[in-house]
Amino acid sequence: MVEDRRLTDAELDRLDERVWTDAPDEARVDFEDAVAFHESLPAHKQFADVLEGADGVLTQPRAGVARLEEQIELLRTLTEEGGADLLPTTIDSYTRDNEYEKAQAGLEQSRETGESELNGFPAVNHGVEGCRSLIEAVDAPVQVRHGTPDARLLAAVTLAGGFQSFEGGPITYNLPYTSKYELAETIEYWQYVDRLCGAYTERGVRINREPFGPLTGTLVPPSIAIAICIVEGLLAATQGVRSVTLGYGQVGNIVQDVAAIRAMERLGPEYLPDAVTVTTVFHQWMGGFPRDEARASGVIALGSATAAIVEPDKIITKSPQEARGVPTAEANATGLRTTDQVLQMLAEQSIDLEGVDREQELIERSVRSLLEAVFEAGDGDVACGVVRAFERGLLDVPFPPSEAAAGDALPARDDDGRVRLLKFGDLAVDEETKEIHRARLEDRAATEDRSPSFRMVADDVSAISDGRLVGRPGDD
Amino acid sequence: MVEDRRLTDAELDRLDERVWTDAPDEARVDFEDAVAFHESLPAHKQFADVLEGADGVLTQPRAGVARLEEQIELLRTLTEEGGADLLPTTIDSYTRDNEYEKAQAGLEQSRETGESELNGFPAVNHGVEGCRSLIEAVDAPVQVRHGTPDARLLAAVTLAGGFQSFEGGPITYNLPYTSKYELAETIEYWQYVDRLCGAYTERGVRINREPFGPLTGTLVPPSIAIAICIVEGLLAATQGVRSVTLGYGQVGNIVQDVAAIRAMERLGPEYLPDAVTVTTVFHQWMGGFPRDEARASGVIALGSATAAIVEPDKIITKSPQEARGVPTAEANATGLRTTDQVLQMLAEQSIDLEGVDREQELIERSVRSLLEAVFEAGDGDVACGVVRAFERGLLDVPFPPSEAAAGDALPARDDDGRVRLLKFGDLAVDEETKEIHRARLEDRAATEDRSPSFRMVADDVSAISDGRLVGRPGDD
Amino acid sequence: MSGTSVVVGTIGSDAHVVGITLLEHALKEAGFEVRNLGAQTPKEAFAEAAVETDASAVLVSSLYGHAEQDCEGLHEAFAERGADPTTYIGGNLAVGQSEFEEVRRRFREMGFDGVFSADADFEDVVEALRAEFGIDESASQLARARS
Amino acid sequence: MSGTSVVVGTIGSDAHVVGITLLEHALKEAGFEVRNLGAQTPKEAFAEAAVETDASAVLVSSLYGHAEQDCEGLHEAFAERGADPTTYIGGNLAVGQSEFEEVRRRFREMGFDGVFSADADFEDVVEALRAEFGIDESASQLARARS
Ligand code: B12
Ligand code: B12
Repeated sequence: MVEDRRLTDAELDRLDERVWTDAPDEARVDFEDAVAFHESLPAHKQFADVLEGADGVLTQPRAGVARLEEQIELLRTLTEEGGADLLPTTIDSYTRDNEYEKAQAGLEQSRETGESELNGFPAVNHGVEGCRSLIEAVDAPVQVRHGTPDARLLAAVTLAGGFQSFEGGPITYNLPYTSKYELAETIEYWQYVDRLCGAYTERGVRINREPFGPLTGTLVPPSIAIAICIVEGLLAATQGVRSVTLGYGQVGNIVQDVAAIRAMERLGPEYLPDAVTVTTVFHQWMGGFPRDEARASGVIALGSATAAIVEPDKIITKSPQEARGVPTAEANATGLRTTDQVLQMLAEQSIDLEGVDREQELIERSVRSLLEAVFEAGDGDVACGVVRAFERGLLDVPFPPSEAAAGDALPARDDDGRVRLLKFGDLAVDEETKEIHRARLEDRAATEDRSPSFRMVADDVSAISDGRLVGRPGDD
Repeated sequence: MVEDRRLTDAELDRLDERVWTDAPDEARVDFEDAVAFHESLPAHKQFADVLEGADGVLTQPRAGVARLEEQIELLRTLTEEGGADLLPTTIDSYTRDNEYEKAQAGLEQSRETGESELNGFPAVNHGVEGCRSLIEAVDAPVQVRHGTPDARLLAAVTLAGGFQSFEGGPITYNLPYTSKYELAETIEYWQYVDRLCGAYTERGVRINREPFGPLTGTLVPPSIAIAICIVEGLLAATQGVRSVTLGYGQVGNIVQDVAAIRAMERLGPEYLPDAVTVTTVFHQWMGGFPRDEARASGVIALGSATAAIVEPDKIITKSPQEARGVPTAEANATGLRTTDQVLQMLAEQSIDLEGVDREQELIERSVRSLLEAVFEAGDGDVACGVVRAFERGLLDVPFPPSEAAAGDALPARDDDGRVRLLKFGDLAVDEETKEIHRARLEDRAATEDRSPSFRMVADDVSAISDGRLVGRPGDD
Repeated sequence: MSGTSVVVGTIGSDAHVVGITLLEHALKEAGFEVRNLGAQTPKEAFAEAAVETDASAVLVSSLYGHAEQDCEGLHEAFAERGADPTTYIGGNLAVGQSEFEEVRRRFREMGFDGVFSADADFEDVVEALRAEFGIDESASQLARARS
Repeated sequence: MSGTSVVVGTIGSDAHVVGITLLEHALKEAGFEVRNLGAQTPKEAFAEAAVETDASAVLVSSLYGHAEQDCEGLHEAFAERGADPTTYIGGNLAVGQSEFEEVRRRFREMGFDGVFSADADFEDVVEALRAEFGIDESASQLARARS
C-alpha cells in the first residue's frame, strides 16, 4: 500500500534517472544547472514570492499553443493587453496522456500550417531549452497548468526549464481528468513530483504547488473541493513543498463562494504544517459557459466581483469565448480586462455579506469530517487514507470520469442557488449536516412543485446557458 | 412667481392650443382620439401596469435613430436580441432644443444617406402618426427619453402618439442639459406636461413619469438626486400624475448604491401622495465610461450586480460602446444580455450587505433636510421653494452647465469609494452630516498624503478610464 | 418500443463526461435503453458495445478538440464487426473558432449520420433519435411509465 | 509666462461640461490664464472672448456628436474680428463609430490646429499647449508657485 512518507534523496535520484529516460531526445538535466537557472531569474519572476507578497488579487489566465514563438507571443499579449499578473502555460492533451510522439506530430504539423494543431504547449517536446527560452522571453512568473495524471517527466522538464509553479495533484489531476489510473498509482507519481519540488525548495528555489480545486467544474460542493485540496497539500508538504495554493472554483452563489474561500483560508494553515505558506486561488466559473459572449462576460464579471469581495490571493480568469473552444489571445486578454475592471472598482470597498459565517461554519464542519475520515481510514497515513476513503465513498466527487471515485455524490442547487447534496452516497458527513442539505433541497422542491431528482441536476447544469443559476422547470 | 398649483382644465386647453401651433405640419390632435388609441393597446404595452406589476428587475436600454423604419428595427433588435423588457425612444438633440427645422433637415439627410444623421428620433417631425406606427410595430411598452427643457410639444405629440411614459422634469432636464433656461421657466413648461399626463390619467390612461435622477452623471451625491426626484414627483402629482418612477444613477460603491435605492424606496412613498404609485429605476454608470469594451462590460456587470442586490423596479442599461458614441443596435443588445445574465444569476440569491443601514440613514437625513429647505424656502409651495432653494444654493448639483444651479457643491470619493462632499456651498444639510463627510474625506487625504482638493475630484472623474473607482495619485 | 438500444461515450482521450452523463439520463427518461461507456473510450470499445447491445444508435461525444483524429477508423471498426448503427457525434468538434458547417461536412464524410453542435440540448438529441426510429412521444411516455 | 491666455467652452447646443470644467482647472494649475465660457456657447461668443482676452489659444469641446455642424464658420468668426488664436478641438467628434483619422482630417481642413480624441487626457492637452508656445515645465511650475 502507498504510504505518506518522504522519498529519500537516494529514492529521488533513482526515480529521477528513470523518469528522464522517457524524455524524447533529452538527457537528464543536471540539477545544479537547473537551480542556477532559477537563481538567475529576477525577483519579479519568482513565482512563490510574487504570489505570497502581493496585496490585492492577482490575475492569471489559462493559455497554451503548440509552438514556442507563438506561446511567447501569446503570453506577451496576455501581459501587455490583458495586464495578467501571473502567467500560465497550459499543456496539450497528448502530453497529458504521455503521448509524446503524437504531441511531436502535432507540433510539427503546427510548424507547417502556422496554426496551433494542439490544444496546449507540448513542454516535454520543447524540452528544457525550449522552456528556458520561454521563461526568459516573458516578464512575469510562469506556472505549468495541465491535467496530467502521470506528470513526472513533465515536472522534471518544466522545473529544470525554469517554471516555478506546478498545478495539479494525485487526486485533482486524476479523478476529473482521466479514467485510466488508480489513485494509488497517481499518488506515487506525484510523490516524485512533490519530492522534486521539495528538492528545489531545499536549494532555495521555492516551487509553488497548486491543487486543482475546481475538480470536474460542475456543481462541486465546497467542502469536497477544500478537503481534497488540503489532502493534496499535506501530501506535498511531506515531500518538502513549502508553498501551497489551495484552489476553489466559483459555484455562483456569492455567499457560498465567499464562505468557501474563507473556510479554505482558515483550514489550510490549520491543517498544513507551519513551514508551509498557504495561499488561495479562486477560479472563475468552471462549468459549461453560455455560448453568447455578452452573457459570458457577465459570468466572468460576477466571478470577479466575488473575488473582489473575498480577496483570494489570485483569480484564474476565463474568456468570453470559453464555450466555443480555445480562445484567441485577444479574447483571453478581454477576459482579463473585464476581470481587472471589476476587481479594481471594488478594490477599495469593504463589503461584508450577511450569512457568510453560517455557511462557512457548515462548510468547515464538513471539511473537518471528510478529513477525519481520511485520517481514520489510513490509520493516520494520509496517502493510504485517501485511497481507502475513495474506495469506500467516504470521499467522492460529482461527475467523475474515473472509476477511482464512486461518483455517488449527486449535487443540486437549493432555492438560493447554493450547491447542496441530493445524494450523499457514503460521504463522510454527519447526520445533522445531511439534514440541512435535505431541508434546503426540499424547500426548492416545494418551490418548484416537483420532487428532488436527477432532472433538477440536469436543469442546474444547463441553467447557465439560459442565463440562470438555478434550473427551474419550464425555463427553456 | 411660479406656484405649485394644478392647472385648470381651461388653462390646460388654452396651453394645449398654443403648444400645437409650434408643430411643424400638424394640427392639434383630438384628445379623445388619442385616448382611444391608448385604449386600443394590449395589456403588455401598458407602461405603468407592466412596470408596477413586474416581479424582478426590468431591463431598458436607451436607443434612438432618425428614421422611423430604422427606429422600429432598432427596437425590435433590442427586444429580440437583447430581451429588453421596456423600450425607449431617445430623442435627438435638435428636438431637445426645439429646433424642429434642423431636426427635419437631419431626418431628410438621413433618408438620403440611409444612415442616422441625428443622435436620436425626431418624434415631433415624425408626428403623431409616425409615433403610432412605432408603438404599433413593437411589442413592449415604450417610453420617451430625451433631455428637453421645454418638452411641451414633444409631450403633446408623443403622448397623442401612444407613448405611455415620459422621462424628465423641470429640474432634471434643465440643470444637467442646458444653460439657457431659468428654473421658473422650465417648471412652468413641465406643469403643462404633467397636467397633460394627468388628463390622460383621469381618462384611465396612466402615463408614467420618470424624473431623471442621474443628473450630470458624475459624482452626484445620492441625497441630492433623491431630493430632486421627490420634488419633481411632488410637482407631477399636483398635476394629476399617478405613476412616478424615481431615478438614481450608480455611483459605483455597492453599499452606497444599495442604500440610495432603499432610501428612495422608503422616502418616495412617504413624501408623495398616497394616490401615486412609486417605482424606482437604477441607471448603470452614467459618468465617463472606459473606452475599452472589455472594461466597459465590467462596469455594466457591476451595475447589474448592484441592481440584483437591491432590486429596483427597472434598470437602464448601457452598452460597451458607451464611450465611443451612439452604440450600434448589436452593441446595445450586448449590454442588455450582459445585464440579464448577471441579474438572472443573482435573482434567486438573497444578499444582505453590512453597513447599508448606516449609509441609508445618512442619505435619508440629508434628503429630509434638503426637502425641508425647499418647503421652507417656498413657504410650503414646492414650485416656488425649488426656485428659491437653487437660487440660494440650498439645493445644488455638481457640474451643472446651467447657471440656474450654483454649482458650488463639489463631490469627491472617500477611501471606500463612496461619494461625499468636499465643498457644500450653501447646501442645506446639517453640521453633523457635514462633519461625517469631512472626516471621511480627511481619511482619504491621509491615505493619499495630500490635502482634499479639486485635483482629487479630477482624479475621481478620470479614474474609471484607468479601471478604478477612486482616483489615487500616481495612478496613470 | 423498449428495445431501442443506444450506446453513449466520450471517445479517445477525452474525459469530459458531464454531457454524456446527463444525456444518459435524458435518453433513459425518454424510454431508450442506454449503455454509457463513460470517458476516454477507444473506438473499438464503441464497436464492441454496439455489437453486444445490438445498438440502434451510437452517440459519440467529444469536447476537447481532437474529435477528428479520435474518430478516424471508428466506422471501419463497426463494419469489421458487422455492425451498422446510426451514428451521431456531438460536443465541441474543433479546436478554435472554425465554422460549424464545415465541421459538419467533415464528420458527415467520415460516416456520421448526425453531427451536433454544443448548442444541441438534450431534447434535440431525443427528438432526432425519435425521428430516426419513428418513435412518437406518447409511445415513449408509455415505455417510461412501464419502466 | 503669466499672460498665456486660453479660452475654453463647449460649442453649439452641447451641454457636456465635465470635461471642460476639469480642463479649466488643469490648465490653471499648469499656469495658464483661463476663461471658461461653459456650456452651449455660440461660435460668436468664442470669437468675442478670444478678442477680449487676447487669447493665445481657444479650446473647443464637443461631446454630443454635432461638432462638425456647430463649428462651421467658427474660424471665419475669428477672422472677422481679426483674431487668430491657435485652435484645438476635442471630445467625441463623430456620431457612431467612424474612424478618428478621417475625423481629424476633416477638422484640420476646417482650420483647427489640433484635433484631440476623447482618449486625450489633461496632461496631453497641457503638453500640447506648452509645446505650441515653447513653455517648459519648470517655467510653468514657477508660475504656479507664484500664483
Ligand atoms: C456624463 C454624460 C452626459 C451628462 C452630461 C452632464 C454635463 N452637463 O456635463 C448628461 C447625462 C446630461 C448627458 C446628456 C446627453 N448626452 Co451624454 N454622455 C455623458 C458621458 C457618459 C460622459 C461624458 C463625460 O463627462 N466624460 C468625462 C469627461 C472628463 O471626459 P470628456 O468630456 O471626454 O473630456 C476628456 C477629453 O475628451 C478631453 N477633452 C474634452 N473636451 C476637449 C476639448 C479640447 C480642445 C481638448 C484638447 C480636449 C478635450 O478632456 C477630458 C480629458 O479626459 C458620455 C459617454 C462617455 N464618454 O462615457 C455621454 C455622451 C457624450 N453623451 C451622448 C449623448 C448623445 C447625449 C445626449 C444628446 C443624449 C442623451 N443621452 O441624453 C445628451 C446631450 C445633452 C446636450 N445638450 O449636450 C453621446 C454622444 C454621441 C456621440 N458623440 O456620438 C455619448 C458619447 C454617450 C453615447 N454613447 O451615446 N450626457
Ligand atoms: C467542465 C469542463 C472541464 C472539466 C471536465 C470534467 C469532466 N470530467 O467532465 C475539466 C476541468 C476536468 C476539463 C478538462 C479539460 N478541458 Co474542459 N471544459 C469544461 C467546460 C467548461 C464545460 C464542459 C461541460 O461540462 N459542459 C456542460 C455539458 C452539459 O455540455 P456538453 O458537454 O457540451 O454537452 C451538451 C451538448 O454538447 C450535447 N452533447 C455532448 N455530447 C454529445 C454527443 C452527441 C452525439 C450529441 C447528439 C450531443 C452531445 O449534450 C449536452 C446538452 O447540452 C468546457 C467549456 C464549455 N463548454 O463551457 C471546457 C472545454 C470543453 N475544455 C477544454 C479543454 C481544452 C480541456 C482540457 C484539454 C485542458 C484543460 N483546460 O485542462 C482538459 C481535457 C481533459 C481531457 N482529457 O479530456 C476546451 C476544449 C477546446 C476545444 N474543443 O476547442 C473547452 C471548450 C474549454 C476552452 N474554451 O478551452 N474541462
